[in-house]
Amino acid sequence: MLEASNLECVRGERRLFTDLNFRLAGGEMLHLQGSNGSGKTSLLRMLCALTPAASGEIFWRGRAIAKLGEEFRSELCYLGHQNAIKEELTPLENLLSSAELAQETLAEDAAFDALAMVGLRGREDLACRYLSQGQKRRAALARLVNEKRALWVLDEPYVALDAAAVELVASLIGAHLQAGGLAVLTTHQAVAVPAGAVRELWLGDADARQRSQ
Amino acid sequence: MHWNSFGEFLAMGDHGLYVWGSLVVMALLLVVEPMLLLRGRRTLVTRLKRQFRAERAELENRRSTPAPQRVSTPHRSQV
Amino acid sequence: MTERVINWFKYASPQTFYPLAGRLIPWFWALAALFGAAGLTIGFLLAPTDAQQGEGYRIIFLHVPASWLSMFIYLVMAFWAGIGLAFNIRLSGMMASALAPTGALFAFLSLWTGALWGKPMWGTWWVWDARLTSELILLFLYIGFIALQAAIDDPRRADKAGAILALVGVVNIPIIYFSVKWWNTLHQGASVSLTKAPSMAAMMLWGMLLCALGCWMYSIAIALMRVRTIMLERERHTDWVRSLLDDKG
Amino acid sequence: MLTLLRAVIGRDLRLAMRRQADIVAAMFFFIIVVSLFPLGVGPEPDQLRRMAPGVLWVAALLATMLSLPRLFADDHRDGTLEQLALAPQPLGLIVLGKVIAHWLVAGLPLVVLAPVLGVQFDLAADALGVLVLSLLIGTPALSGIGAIGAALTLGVRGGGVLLSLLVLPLYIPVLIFGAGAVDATVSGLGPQAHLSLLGALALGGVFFAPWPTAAALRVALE
Repeated sequence: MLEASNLECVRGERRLFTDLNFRLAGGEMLHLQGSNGSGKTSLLRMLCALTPAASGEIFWRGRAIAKLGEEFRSELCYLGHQNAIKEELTPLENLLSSAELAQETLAEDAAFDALAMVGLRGREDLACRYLSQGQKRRAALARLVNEKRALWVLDEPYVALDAAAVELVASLIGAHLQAGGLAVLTTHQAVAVPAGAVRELWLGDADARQRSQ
Repeated sequence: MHWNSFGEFLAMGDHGLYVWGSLVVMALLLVVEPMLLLRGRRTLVTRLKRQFRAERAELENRRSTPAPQRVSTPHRSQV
Repeated sequence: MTERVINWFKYASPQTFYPLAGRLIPWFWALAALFGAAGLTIGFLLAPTDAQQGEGYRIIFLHVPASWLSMFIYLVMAFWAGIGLAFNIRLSGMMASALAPTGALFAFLSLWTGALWGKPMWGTWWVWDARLTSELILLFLYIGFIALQAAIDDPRRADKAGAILALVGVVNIPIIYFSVKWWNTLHQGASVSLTKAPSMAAMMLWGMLLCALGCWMYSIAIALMRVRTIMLERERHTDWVRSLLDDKG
Repeated sequence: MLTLLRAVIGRDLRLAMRRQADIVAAMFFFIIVVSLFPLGVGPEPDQLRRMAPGVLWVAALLATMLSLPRLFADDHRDGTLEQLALAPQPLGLIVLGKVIAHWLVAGLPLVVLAPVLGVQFDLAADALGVLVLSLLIGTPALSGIGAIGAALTLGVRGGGVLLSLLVLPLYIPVLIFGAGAVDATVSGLGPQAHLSLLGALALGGVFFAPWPTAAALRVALE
């Protein structure tokens, strides 16, 4: 369903990668790995059509995402490096408004349950300013609980989370894959996803791969 | 020729200051702009040449002494 | 037909455009000098005195071309910017950046010569005349464009942001000009207009046209020179720049 | 479409309400700038009356400029802007919502304050009415045009100063017609022509400006 052909990434004066190809079907996850600055985040942003590739193309359901536009975006859930959490709003408001902006219907009860699931019970009505780094990340990840869109693009989803939360997120991804969804994610942590097939893709020089294996 | 004498030409019927003020400033700026450009270009070219020379020297140096190479070339990734 | 398209894209690549521009520049300089000399000869040596404005009117041989060019260059800049944005051609973004400083220079010269013309004619250096005011705003727009591009480090992003600004500016220029003119007629009526010299003789018109042509050729020559420098700077990591500069020395 | 617009406006208004200090600061800036002029040029009522439209309008431009840099900067910093850009709706529509919210928060208070400040300048009742009307029609254009500048200078060094450099020249027509409407009333001519031109500018500013703004935001996110 998701296919990249001959992608090239140039950042400033450096060519981060060229001739990058992969193909991802429903129920599969792509685990991007590589050292810092190897272009992982850049690749994720290309997959979201935020950054244009220097050359090469990305296809979704056989059509180029650059031309699909909104049709593609309605099937895409992106969780970036930043949490997209408003400090002034409560976790509940954040969750509801992000669903609203994505044109999804999310009942308040479902939102409460989602927040409880990521361990924010009792903090639903506290401004996010007062939450810890990990709690903010949880508030952001609560979006995934009711997320039905087919393609998840997650940038370091496990960062700043404790072991229990990491397991929870992994299980969410697993359920998503089991339902036939796709996921592309970057992480430095070795986390097993309970279901679905995992493909790995290394970015950067080959030495780094050997060294870290 | 419209003018009878050079002095008359310079005076411009009492408006000499304004007319020549316009012409001189315009001519000056139109000459200064390409000169600045040429200078900027020269500094850029010498800088780039120096850089290329240094890089080539480094490359040859590395070839003559087989040290542990770490040339980070873009890697072909395939899944 | 296809051949012609390919040809065009060939010249749109910096690698082929660079030497081409280098060959063209001397010709444009020669034309600029020729037209400029002819225009100035007519304007300053041959043209008769203006009955109403005296000899001071000769400033319009400088002022009008500068004003024309400042507006024309903005249009050309916006044109290149739009092309660059629509077709993602590197060269057009570079052309837009190469034109901006020259456009700003002409806008400044237009203001300068306008002020020097205004002193003997109107008795003051500056009059809030519709044309002068619009010219001042045009200078602001140029400065905004240059400042925006200078503030963005990534040249590709600078090109795109500048292109959007130039297009917004080009839509706004007529609105600004119209509003300033409207404002001007409400507040005062300028007695002598800067461009409508009464009973413009054919010779004056020729002088002005030749001067404008000279300025035009000058702008092309300068823009080509500047775009070559921009190309070297931006493409310094490519092989063609490397071989170009490495071979020579 | 309307639900999305409402969602964006609602969210931005709620955020603004949680941060009222910013709104109040911009309003006080407007009041102080306007109040400084009589101290600078002297208290003669005739002169003040003549100056009032221009002073109030220039102060309104400056007060709007004050709140513009944050229009997208906060969303950019915390990653919300990426989410907005990835929403399954045209980004221009979302920008339109944000522009409307910005006007409600930054433009409308100026309209409300204007009559009080106009009284300081000894404006007659009809002139006060036209002043309020001209600000009501004109300030949306300020928010719309300003959004372009805010998007272009997003994440750029020295963004705030650059923003004024880009946006203030584009504000000139709004200033001319806005202040001109009040001037025309004071001098006995009708303000209709000015106001309808101002209305055209506002429509253009609010409905066309979001599209270049959206393009500029996409460039900033690359």
